[in-house]
Amino acid sequence: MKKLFLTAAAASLLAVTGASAQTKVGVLLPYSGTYAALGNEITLGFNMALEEAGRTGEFELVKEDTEAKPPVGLAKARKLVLEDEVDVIMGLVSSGVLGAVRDFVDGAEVPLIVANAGNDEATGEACSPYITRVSFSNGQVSRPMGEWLAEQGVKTAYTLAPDYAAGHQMVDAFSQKFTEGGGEVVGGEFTPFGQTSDFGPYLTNAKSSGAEALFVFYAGGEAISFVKQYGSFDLKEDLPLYGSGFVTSPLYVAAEGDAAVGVIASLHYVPTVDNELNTKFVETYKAAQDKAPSEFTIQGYDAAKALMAAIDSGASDRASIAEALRGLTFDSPRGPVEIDAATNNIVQDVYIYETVKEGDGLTQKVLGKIEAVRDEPNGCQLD
Amino acid sequence: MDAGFWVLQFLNALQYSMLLFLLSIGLTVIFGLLHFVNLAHGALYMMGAYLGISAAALTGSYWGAFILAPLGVTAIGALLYFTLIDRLRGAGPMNQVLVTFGLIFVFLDIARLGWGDIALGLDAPAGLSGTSNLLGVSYPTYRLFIIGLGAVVMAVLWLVLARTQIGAMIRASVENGDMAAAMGINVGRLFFAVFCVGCALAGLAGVVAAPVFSATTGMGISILIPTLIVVVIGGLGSLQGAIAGSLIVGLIETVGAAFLPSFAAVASYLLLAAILVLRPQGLIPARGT
Amino acid sequence: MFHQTPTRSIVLVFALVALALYAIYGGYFAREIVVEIAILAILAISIDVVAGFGGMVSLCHGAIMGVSAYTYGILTAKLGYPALPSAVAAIGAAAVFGTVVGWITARTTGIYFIMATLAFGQMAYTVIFKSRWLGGDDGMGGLPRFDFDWAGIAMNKSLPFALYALLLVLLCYVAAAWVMRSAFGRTLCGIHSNEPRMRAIGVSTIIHRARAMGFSGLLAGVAGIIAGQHIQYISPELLFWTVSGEALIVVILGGLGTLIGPMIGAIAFVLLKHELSGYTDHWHIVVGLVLIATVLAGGRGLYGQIEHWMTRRKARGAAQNA
Amino acid sequence: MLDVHNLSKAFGGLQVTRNVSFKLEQGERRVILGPNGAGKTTLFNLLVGELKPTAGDILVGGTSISGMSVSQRSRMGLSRSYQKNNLFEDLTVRENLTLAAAAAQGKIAWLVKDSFRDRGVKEAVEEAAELVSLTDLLDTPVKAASYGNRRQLEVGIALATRPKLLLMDEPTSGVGPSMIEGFHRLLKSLPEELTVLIIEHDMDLAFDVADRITVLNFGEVVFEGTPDETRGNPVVRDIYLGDWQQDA
Repeated sequence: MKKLFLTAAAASLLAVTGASAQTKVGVLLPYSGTYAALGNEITLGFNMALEEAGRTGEFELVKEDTEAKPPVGLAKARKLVLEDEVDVIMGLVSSGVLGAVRDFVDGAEVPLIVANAGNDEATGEACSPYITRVSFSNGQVSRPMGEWLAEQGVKTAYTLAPDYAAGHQMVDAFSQKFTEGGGEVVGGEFTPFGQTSDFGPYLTNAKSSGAEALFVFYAGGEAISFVKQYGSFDLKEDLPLYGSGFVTSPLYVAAEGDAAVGVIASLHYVPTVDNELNTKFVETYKAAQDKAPSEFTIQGYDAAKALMAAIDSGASDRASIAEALRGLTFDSPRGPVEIDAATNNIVQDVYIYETVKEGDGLTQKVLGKIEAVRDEPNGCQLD
Repeated sequence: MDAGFWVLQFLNALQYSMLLFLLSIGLTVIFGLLHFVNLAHGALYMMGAYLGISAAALTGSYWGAFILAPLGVTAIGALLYFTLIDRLRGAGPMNQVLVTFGLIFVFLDIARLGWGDIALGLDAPAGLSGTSNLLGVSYPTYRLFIIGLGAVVMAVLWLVLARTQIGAMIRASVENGDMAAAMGINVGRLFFAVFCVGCALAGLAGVVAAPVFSATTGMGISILIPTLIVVVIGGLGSLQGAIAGSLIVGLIETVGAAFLPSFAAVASYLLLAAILVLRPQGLIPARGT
Repeated sequence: MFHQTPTRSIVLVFALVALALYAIYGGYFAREIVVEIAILAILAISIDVVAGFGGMVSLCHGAIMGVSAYTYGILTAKLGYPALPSAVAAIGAAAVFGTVVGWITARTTGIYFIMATLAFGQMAYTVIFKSRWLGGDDGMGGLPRFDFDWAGIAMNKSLPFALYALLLVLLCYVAAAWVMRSAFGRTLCGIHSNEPRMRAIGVSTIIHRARAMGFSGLLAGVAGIIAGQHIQYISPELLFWTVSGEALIVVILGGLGTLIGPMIGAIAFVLLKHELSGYTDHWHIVVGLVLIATVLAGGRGLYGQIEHWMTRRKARGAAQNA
Repeated sequence: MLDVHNLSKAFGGLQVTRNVSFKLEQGERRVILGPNGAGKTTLFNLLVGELKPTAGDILVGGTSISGMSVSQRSRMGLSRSYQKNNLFEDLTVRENLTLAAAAAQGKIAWLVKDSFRDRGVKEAVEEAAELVSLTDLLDTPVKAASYGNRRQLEVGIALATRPKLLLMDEPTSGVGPSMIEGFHRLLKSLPEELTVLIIEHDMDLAFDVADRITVLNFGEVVFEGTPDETRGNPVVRDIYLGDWQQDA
């Protein structure tokens, strides 16, 4: 009896100290609208990492829905900081929302762990000691594709992407490296973002351009529509499709079906990356979700990894968490990663992969790996 | 740019026009007869796509979806007719607009709850999945199927309206509802039948569009505006108007997208505004003036 | 015909005081809600002016509000002009935009007017959506709030800003009420009631309706300024036709043609939305059902229904006394 | 005062007004007679601008008003009442009259001042209400008013604008004998300088108030003259007065 009592007391004592050390995390993601699925996937990955480490009790999560709309995202960011007084914010799917909250989190000195949004300037000219990105930058993902494609001896390419910040950055980065490698971008178009359902006219333009390859960036529902329509036009022979890897993301490649087969794209993570950590990660995920994880899962997962690492290094408040994240290195299922001390952007391997058939489903065959891709500071001065 | 390019872009425009036609014909005839503006028509199109995806999964065939989805949407339409539409016929345009605007919200969340947030694809049937050669270009067979289907529906509706007794009744009722009732036409039953056909066509458009555009929760709202533009440009209540309007809007949006993307988006609104101001009855009005 | 009845005055004061108290004692989140209510209330009042009194159901008021917000954003964030004159210019731009759209669309009525306003609103939306200079779909940030530091008021704090928004609601209500019971408002009601006869007694109804859209645009412009200053970030979303649709819902929910109804509607709508979104991401379905129920229940709305009961009771009382 | 010059109107191939010409002096009371379908109401619609003529001209006080809109003509002093009540149905009698009085006095666009409290407007309203015997019913909602009262209000709205030229389209249509009597008195009590053009079917009333009478048939003026001349004219008798004699 006495012993039991003591144990209970110890447990409650533990709980108390646990509570006092609890880190309050604002989770700022789209849970409705175009990118709701991405928000859910990132949340899943984040929780998975906490559970794996058995540290769910250390973190209190406050979830807010950005609806993938910049003004809503900024309003919710303010709410998290001013009302909930979170220690750190994790999330952000769309570049637009990141652009909107950037000045606020920088001014309020709240660390923000970006788990998707890839706009280059957030870790470039508009970088902040409080903004750390564990996902990717648009340029980081697309440059390797330009390089790789030029190396394959492809001379001309046509580009298509949605007409918003990320679309432009993806295409610009690709074009720059492709041109440097000796290729030529013979034409391209930016389609109205979120309002284009019929890509037929654009595909027809691309075909008539006579280019050898088609490079595109699309995400979410647009990616599905685009790839399926590309498939229906039977262009695989004349105009093979290359992309920034989101276009055939494992998250929705099933909906794209056979049309996605043979598409080659570059991405910072695919479930078939061959390393021990990833094998375990994929197994755990598949056991729970009955499907393969995606780059979004890993981004959420690594956001939690990075946060835990920062706390383990002794960080406890906003300033120290931000400071501890900088320069952090750890092993992720996607390979070794590092938070670049110069920009706070992640440094990681980028994979060139092809979507191939495997049994009834589709899988990703890794064709090449560009190691430790690091963004130039691009005007970023953290100190 | 060679001739093949133009043929392709023309086919692209035609394919989009036919989808717009399937949607606008229901909307316009319902307006012509019932004087009812159904903003939820786009939502029915979305339901057609989602029901089609489920029906295809259930029956294992696209053709199962092709039959079942329009029927399912018709059932939804019938339910709406008895619960809301019939009651609101005399309630004025504002109340109609508001209630059907509310329905958009309801259907949006029903789709999210039922099918989730990720866009869903539907595979074209095996026989229609490749490309075909036509006029010297190779074009997706499925898109040709859409064009053909639109043409068939157009022809059937034309025949029904021009040659059959039901058609004559519909035309008489659009022309003058009171007189039609006085002539002994069972207006209530006629309205219901026409409303159901309109819903079925919206559902058909949805299931037919799914293999091309995939099904998303936003598809209903984004198709609604072009459809309304078609209906108003053509003339509310007019079959010929819906045909003309679909072709015009389809051409403007497709050819515009290919050449002047920034202008194309505004072009159809400009056209709509010009029509409303200069010729509010539409290009081919249902009633003689 | 509009009458500022004692009931309306009492409800107005009560609602504003309640919102102010909520803002003062409710903390940050409450203040955010109060500002959101204020923006929606002003937009709804501005729609009530044209829809409730002029019979012009507009689906371009979101766009008018957006024109104001974007003009303010361009003048301040892009061109660096001071906030106060920029706000005045932005509200002016909204009024001009409203007048022009009104003048073109006033030739149409009923469903055609709804469609015509939809077309012009969407045109404005598309132009801004397409403009890279204005940030396109991503929107633009850096919109300043007014600087009242000289008066010891820190507008960057949430409480002063919430109270400022409430003050603007009061001003807009008073302006709308005043204009609706002026000769201008009386004439507008006459046009709503019987436009051909108004022409026959000498009123240029198209010009009058265009002016009504202009005045309504001015109020919507004020809503746009608060919207821009509140989050200090704007996106084309603001101009999309469904924003007008939602504001119209608010008008109907509260009571069309009462001016105070839209305010009650805005309070009910925003609170409902926030309560529901706490439980589910699918709050739209409830909003849709509530809207349908409101219209089916006779379309008088929350406040309109209360007023209806009151007049009925009064009438019954009078009949008994007689 | 009013000079109608070769006015014609055709709907498609159907000629409803043919070369109508007549002149009204200031203060004149003119009655227009003619069988149903003679084009009387069409003539009114042409005069106030609700229809555009195919040919011809209308002059008021020497200036052509053909190019003017309905509202411009009203502001020139033309005012009409309708054969079918054309009222502000959801308002009260007073509100109906006030809208008309305020519009005529140009008090429509004040943003602050209430036209309903304007003295000039109130006077015009009371005056018009007095003329059409609605003083006691000013605060009655139109919906609750009797048909006869609504006919009175129809004329009252036209009068509240204090017109120079008043066009009345069958003010007594559908009302009982006692009310016809009332209109009779009303016509007699109108200010002398007011020019009045009336379409009227009640012959006693017409012959009593008219200075001159114009008879229309198939859109054409077939006769114009004093009441006495009209009674004696065989053409008029043929096409129209047969009915009257039977009635009498």
